[in-house]
Amino acid sequence: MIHIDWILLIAGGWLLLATASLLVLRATRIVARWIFPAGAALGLGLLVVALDAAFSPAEVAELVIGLPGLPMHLRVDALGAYFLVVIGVGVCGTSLFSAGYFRTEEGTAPGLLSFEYHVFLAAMTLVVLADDAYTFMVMWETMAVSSYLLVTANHRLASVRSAGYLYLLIAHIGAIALLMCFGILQDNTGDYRFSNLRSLRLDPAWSSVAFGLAVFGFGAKAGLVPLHVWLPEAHPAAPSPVSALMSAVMLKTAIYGLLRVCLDILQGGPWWWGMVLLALGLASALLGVVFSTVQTEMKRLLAYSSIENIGLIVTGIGLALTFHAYGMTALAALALSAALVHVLAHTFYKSLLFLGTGAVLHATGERNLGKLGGLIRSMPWVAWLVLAGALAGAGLPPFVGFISEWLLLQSFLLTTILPNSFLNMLIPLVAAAVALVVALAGYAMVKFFGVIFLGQPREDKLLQAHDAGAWERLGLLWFAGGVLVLGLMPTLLIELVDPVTRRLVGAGLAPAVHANGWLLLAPSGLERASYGPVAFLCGVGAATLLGVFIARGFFHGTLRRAAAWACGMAPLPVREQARLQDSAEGFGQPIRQIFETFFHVSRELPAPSDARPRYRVLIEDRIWLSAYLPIARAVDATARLVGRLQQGRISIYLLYSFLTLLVMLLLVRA
Amino acid sequence: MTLSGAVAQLLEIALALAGAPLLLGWVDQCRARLQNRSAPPLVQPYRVLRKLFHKESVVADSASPLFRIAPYAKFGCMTLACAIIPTVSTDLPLATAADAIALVGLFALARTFLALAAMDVGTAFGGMGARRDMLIGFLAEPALLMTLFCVSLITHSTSLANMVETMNRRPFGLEPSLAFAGIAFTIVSLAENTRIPVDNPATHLELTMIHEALVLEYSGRHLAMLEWAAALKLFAYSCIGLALFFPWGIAEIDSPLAMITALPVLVFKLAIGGVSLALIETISAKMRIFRVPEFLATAFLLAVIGLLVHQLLGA
Amino acid sequence: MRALLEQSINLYAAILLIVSFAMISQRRILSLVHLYTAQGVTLVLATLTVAGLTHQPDLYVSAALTAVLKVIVIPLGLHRIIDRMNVRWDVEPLLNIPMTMLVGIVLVVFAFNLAMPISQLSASIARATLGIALACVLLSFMMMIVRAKAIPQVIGFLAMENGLFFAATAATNGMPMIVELGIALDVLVGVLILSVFMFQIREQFDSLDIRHLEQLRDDGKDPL
Amino acid sequence: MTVDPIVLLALLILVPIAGGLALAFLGHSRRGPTINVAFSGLTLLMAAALTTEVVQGGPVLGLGERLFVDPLNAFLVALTALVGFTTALFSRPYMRIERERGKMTGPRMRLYHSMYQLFIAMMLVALTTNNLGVLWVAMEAATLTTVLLVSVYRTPASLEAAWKYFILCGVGIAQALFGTLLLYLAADRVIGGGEGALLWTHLVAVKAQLEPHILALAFVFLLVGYGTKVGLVPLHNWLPDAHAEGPTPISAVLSGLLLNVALYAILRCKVLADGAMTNGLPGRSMIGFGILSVVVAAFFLRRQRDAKRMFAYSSIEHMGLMTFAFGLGGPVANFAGLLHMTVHSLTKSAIFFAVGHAAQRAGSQMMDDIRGLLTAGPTLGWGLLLGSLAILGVPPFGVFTSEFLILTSAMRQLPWAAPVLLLALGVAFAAVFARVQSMVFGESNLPPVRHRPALLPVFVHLGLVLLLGLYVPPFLADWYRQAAALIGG
Repeated sequence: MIHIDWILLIAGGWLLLATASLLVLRATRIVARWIFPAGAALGLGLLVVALDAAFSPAEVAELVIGLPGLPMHLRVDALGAYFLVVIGVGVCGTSLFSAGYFRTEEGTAPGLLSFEYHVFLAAMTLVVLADDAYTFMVMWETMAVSSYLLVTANHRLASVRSAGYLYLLIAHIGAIALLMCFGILQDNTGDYRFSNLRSLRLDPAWSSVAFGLAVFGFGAKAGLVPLHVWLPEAHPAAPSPVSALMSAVMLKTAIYGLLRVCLDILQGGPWWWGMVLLALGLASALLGVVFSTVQTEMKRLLAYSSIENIGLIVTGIGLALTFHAYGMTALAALALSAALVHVLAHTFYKSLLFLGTGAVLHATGERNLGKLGGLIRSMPWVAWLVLAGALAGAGLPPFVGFISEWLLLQSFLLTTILPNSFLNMLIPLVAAAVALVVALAGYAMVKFFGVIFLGQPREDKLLQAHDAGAWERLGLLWFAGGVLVLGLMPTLLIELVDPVTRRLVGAGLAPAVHANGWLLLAPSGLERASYGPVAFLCGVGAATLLGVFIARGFFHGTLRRAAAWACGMAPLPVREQARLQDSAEGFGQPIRQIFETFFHVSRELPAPSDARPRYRVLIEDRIWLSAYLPIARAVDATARLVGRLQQGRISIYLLYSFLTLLVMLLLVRA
Repeated sequence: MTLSGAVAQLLEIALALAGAPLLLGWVDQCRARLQNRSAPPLVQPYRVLRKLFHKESVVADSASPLFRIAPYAKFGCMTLACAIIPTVSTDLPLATAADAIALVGLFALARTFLALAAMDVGTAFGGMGARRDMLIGFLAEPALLMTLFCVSLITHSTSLANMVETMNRRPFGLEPSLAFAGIAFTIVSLAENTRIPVDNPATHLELTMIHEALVLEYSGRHLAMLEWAAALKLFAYSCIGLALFFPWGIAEIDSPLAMITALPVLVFKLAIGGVSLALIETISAKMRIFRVPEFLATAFLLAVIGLLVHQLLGA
Repeated sequence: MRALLEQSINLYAAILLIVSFAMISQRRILSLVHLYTAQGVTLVLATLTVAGLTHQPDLYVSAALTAVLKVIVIPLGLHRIIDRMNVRWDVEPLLNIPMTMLVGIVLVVFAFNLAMPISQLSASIARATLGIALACVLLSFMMMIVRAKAIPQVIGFLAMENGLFFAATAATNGMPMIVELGIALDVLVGVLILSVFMFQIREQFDSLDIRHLEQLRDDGKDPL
Repeated sequence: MTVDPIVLLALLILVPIAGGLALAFLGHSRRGPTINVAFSGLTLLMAAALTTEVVQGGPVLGLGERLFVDPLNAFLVALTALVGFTTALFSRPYMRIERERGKMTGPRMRLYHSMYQLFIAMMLVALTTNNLGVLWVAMEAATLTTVLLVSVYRTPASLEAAWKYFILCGVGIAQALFGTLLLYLAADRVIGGGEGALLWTHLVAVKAQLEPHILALAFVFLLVGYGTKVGLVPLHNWLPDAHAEGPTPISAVLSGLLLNVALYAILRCKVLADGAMTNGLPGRSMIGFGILSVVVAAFFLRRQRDAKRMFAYSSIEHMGLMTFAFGLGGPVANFAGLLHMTVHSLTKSAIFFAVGHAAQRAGSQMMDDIRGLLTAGPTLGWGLLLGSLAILGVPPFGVFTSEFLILTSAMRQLPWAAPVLLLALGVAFAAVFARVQSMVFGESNLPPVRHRPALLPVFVHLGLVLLLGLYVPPFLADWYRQAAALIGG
């Protein structure tokens, strides 16, 4: 059997599991112990098959179902296979975690959740496989609806409902844009196969319109500014494994779509396409990271961080498009590789972080950062594994997050002179912004990890928190292992993305990387730049051991446990001391002050005379206030105007008919 | 990896470990002289380290293992940083493991560890110190990266050894972008090494502390490791600055013997650098913490302007 | 004789038009019913004339149907309704009468203009009648718009139907029988339903003023 | 089977007429609703047999050329019979509850059931007749039956709705008669007088010779006339009132069947007009009406508080979309328009079933009073949720399929129109989904009812729609293609 059959079999397997879980609607044990692990196994299978398919020639298949004359066409090529790897990775770990996670009902029967979950998995897989516009759209929207249903699992909460609504609305509007995009791409041929779309040569103006629509449509799904508003609402509302899947995998399907349309179907375009993506990407990255530092809810923090990461990925794609437009294939390959590596890297660490929040949520029932703290002592497994994710999220070596950051900065730096002076001036600025974003991501991650896991527990109930169960640990370990192992072996990643970049921009990094062995990453020659994570880790490790050796070996100080120093005052009770710690708001305060223009802040400050002082600060998104609300108001105002048509008076209605008739007659006469 | 490379690498590490406290002592001495105080001896930092190593370490009850690992991790990071920065030779086997970007990442890693450790105990000052340190870090880090990029653009490389070599070899010429980068780098170094005007390493007033607040809970050998690591960091920064902006006198691959001559040149350059640092610290006053972001943003902007100038002049 | 008959059709057409105008200007309901009856009579005459000219037996049946329905049954029914409901009083049109007349004239011009090219093509005996029939339809339509009571509105509706019928007989020499029958049946059932309706409306609203029938609407306050 | 298709055809019409007569006497009995189901089922059987015959044996012409079935109307006949049957199924417990609650009385039940059958009969006559005049008569008769059905509760609101419905559609249909007349006038010149001049099979044979001037005028009257019944903006004003105030099964058949049949009438006329005219006026005017309907209806959706009224506006929107598709013409758009007819009928009637039952349980059609359907009755909640998603054009349901085809073909043929339509679809989505979500989710406030609701039709319809979204069976596809070709594809 060839790869595509296996992949279809796996997707079918998920659908089968979905159906099976409908049969055991309320049997939590069966769903948790059998169905989710089986789903995870299929995810692993997908990963294996996709890894093999990535290095094989493209394969096509046709299903019997579909439109008349347009059966569903499927195809797996290097690009698709890469994203199937992403899906496989995400699903495998998340399903393992879910096996332990869904022990109690989340507002919806476990069987139903499992149904929606597995349909969601199959839809994502088929989105990547789709080889015609119809199949793509069907799967795309199935993915959206199934994830919507997962988001609204706990629909008894009003906040969850409104989050779900916003999500599906923006997803649908995005899908509408995609529909128009495909409408343009098919160019009146009525043939929606991608192979046909690829072969058509569109008028440049039309292809730019199609590009714009694709950016809008995929941007809405990926959470690009200013279409990001659903993301920080929906991700916190969903059960944590679902947040993990949505953030780590589903957003990537939008990236896949963007690449498929811009670089595969349209085969690149004028240089300013890249600039558009670059600008949107950077805006998202900056806005995402700044907002994530000031959040006080852990999953919202991560959701904003996802916006940031998507922004970085799109920045990389934008750069690749620009280089591609100027025929600089090597540089385009570098930038694209950076983006693609980041796709996988983000999948690993963001899943890890979201699943970590899931474990915390289960153990404490608390999602507000202001009421967490000190969990490293009661939940060591989760804490240490999440630490790996947080460090990767901060873009620190030797974890996987650093690889993509490194590649991206390299592609900026190695920019030789572009034939456009404007761009030449722009590139350094962009590089600076990227550097700033990455540094701020570190800030956010320190806040995330520090406030949840370190310090004193801010609530008494946190002392009773229990560590994650075996299945959950397994899921976390899968991702944490990936974060570290891939961080140490970036050459594996380069191998994996090489066929993709070759396919899309006509060059790959693998040969350059091969030249220096698998330990060293040097995409453009050793003398220009190199990064050897294994040596790096060994270096740090050896030096640290050296420090320990010096400290322990030569000198003989003893170690004593004592209460923390209380600035000379009598030691406070633990409870009081916990309240003295920096709160989540406090930790974000400097950023809030520096980037004040980003936010719409409303404060409620206590007066000196208040007997029970209250401090409240509400941070809102300016884009929400200045773009979305006016649009909503405009729609309502139009609706009010239109509503006047229906006055209830039959004479008026007759007049409409009469005038319509007259106008039509006049038209005929003319 | 050649034998001479290995020797140079070991020599560099040894030099850094041994010499870093000396540099700190030299700066302190100069500053005391400039401020008309009686100067401590040059080996004062060594004495402090020795004293700390002999004291008992008191660890807070609530501290997790992270708290105890952090000092060593920071020490390890700084040692590696010193190992990959070409001080006396550019033929360094470890240099391929990390280029300029990874170097910045290395500093960030150390900072993150320390900030997390400071939050671990759960005291008011630990968290405050962590927050302030990360605040400085998020501005200083991109600024540092940008200054390094200024040089990278000239040398078409981000490999430190290669950058230094190229800077060393190129014919002497005025490079305006480097001037911007140099100023930016100075500012960043001051901030990163907790010197006045950003932070006062000698302060004991909790509310103004940054670095001291981070290490408030540490004592004994852990504090010693941190102090040593801080000295290493100052050494590393000084060396990068000197190597990139005043690269003359560093030994290259093809002339291993030049290392012998490189050492005195380095000592000389460090001495001059120490004096200038002391001078800056003497003539400026510590600024309020809220001014620090502006100060660092200036550095960031200067570095970016440096990049732009480089592009504009069409290097 | 034949020429005279042909011309007489044009005469009937003119009468229809005049009656339509009279309906627009008439305030009293009872007079409206009378005018409607007059329209019916004119139609019967016109149908008979066309039947005589074209020798179509269908048209005689049609004329008989019209006579029964539009001259006898419907006017009688309307009279009964008016008696039973006691709604003889004058109606207040929504647009004042001179204005309505002016608009009516414009409509007539428009209808003639519209029908001109068709009339020239028409093979039937009375080609000019199509324009007049169209004008009658439009005038009745307008009457329905401006009347505020149920009965005048219904009469407007019936008058419009008359205009159509006239177009069918005069301009096309009669539609196929099955269609004619169907139409007649529909009109009959429709009038029956209408009268039942009017009683129910009156029962529910205590009046036949259709301004009471304005509760279902979408221009109220914002629903959200 | 060797039954003469003409017999089937005659039976198809006679069965519901007989049903109407029978139920006029039996409709109030306890078995009344069941008899209603039985007759509808019988009609469905006839329709199924007839369509099989047509699919296998080609078009059927009979009764002196008076009845005519080709692929175009055969599929509508099948659809009408199917929806008629499922609605009768739904209506059985629904009307029983209404009667127990005192909203219906014995005579009203008789009227209701009898008119229901007659309505179906008139729909079938309108569909199968070859005579455009009879088509008009049947449409008018269908209007009359539904007027009685809409007003069956005798509440002030239902009377008002029925009155408006009667007057507006009456006037509209009168214009259609004038159009038919003009058509006859034009045909008269070519074919000569008599019944032949109104037979569609004859007309279509000579369509190129018809006088374009008259045809243009005729088409305008026909479009405005039948367009009133289709619910095209700004002729739509009767539609939301009638849908909201009548019994729910009637809302279902109005949306699901009547509008389709009216559109069918326009299509038949358009074929003739297109044949005679070369300036593409019919297509363009249909495009205009279509866009206007979609856009205006979308904004109206935002203002609704009454569940049935909201879905009535949604019907206007979808009829607009179909009109647009047929206006666009071409094999793809026509195909999509026909498919959209099918899936819209099925989905919308399913939604009305679900909404009707929910409203019955809540005792109010106001959407603010309906909450937590998923908890109150999972099948009901899911039915409404999935139905709404389907009607909003979310795949894998069939509505998406047709919208996909319509909009993608519009994108290049009429680049300015597609964005407008899509914007309107976005607004519609936002408006409807906000309401549906609040009805479906949350804690339930609904008391249970005595009779088990017949929700099977909901899922049967949705299942068919889902099937059409993923797989159009080849025989059906061929059928659609032939039908699309018939209307000029």
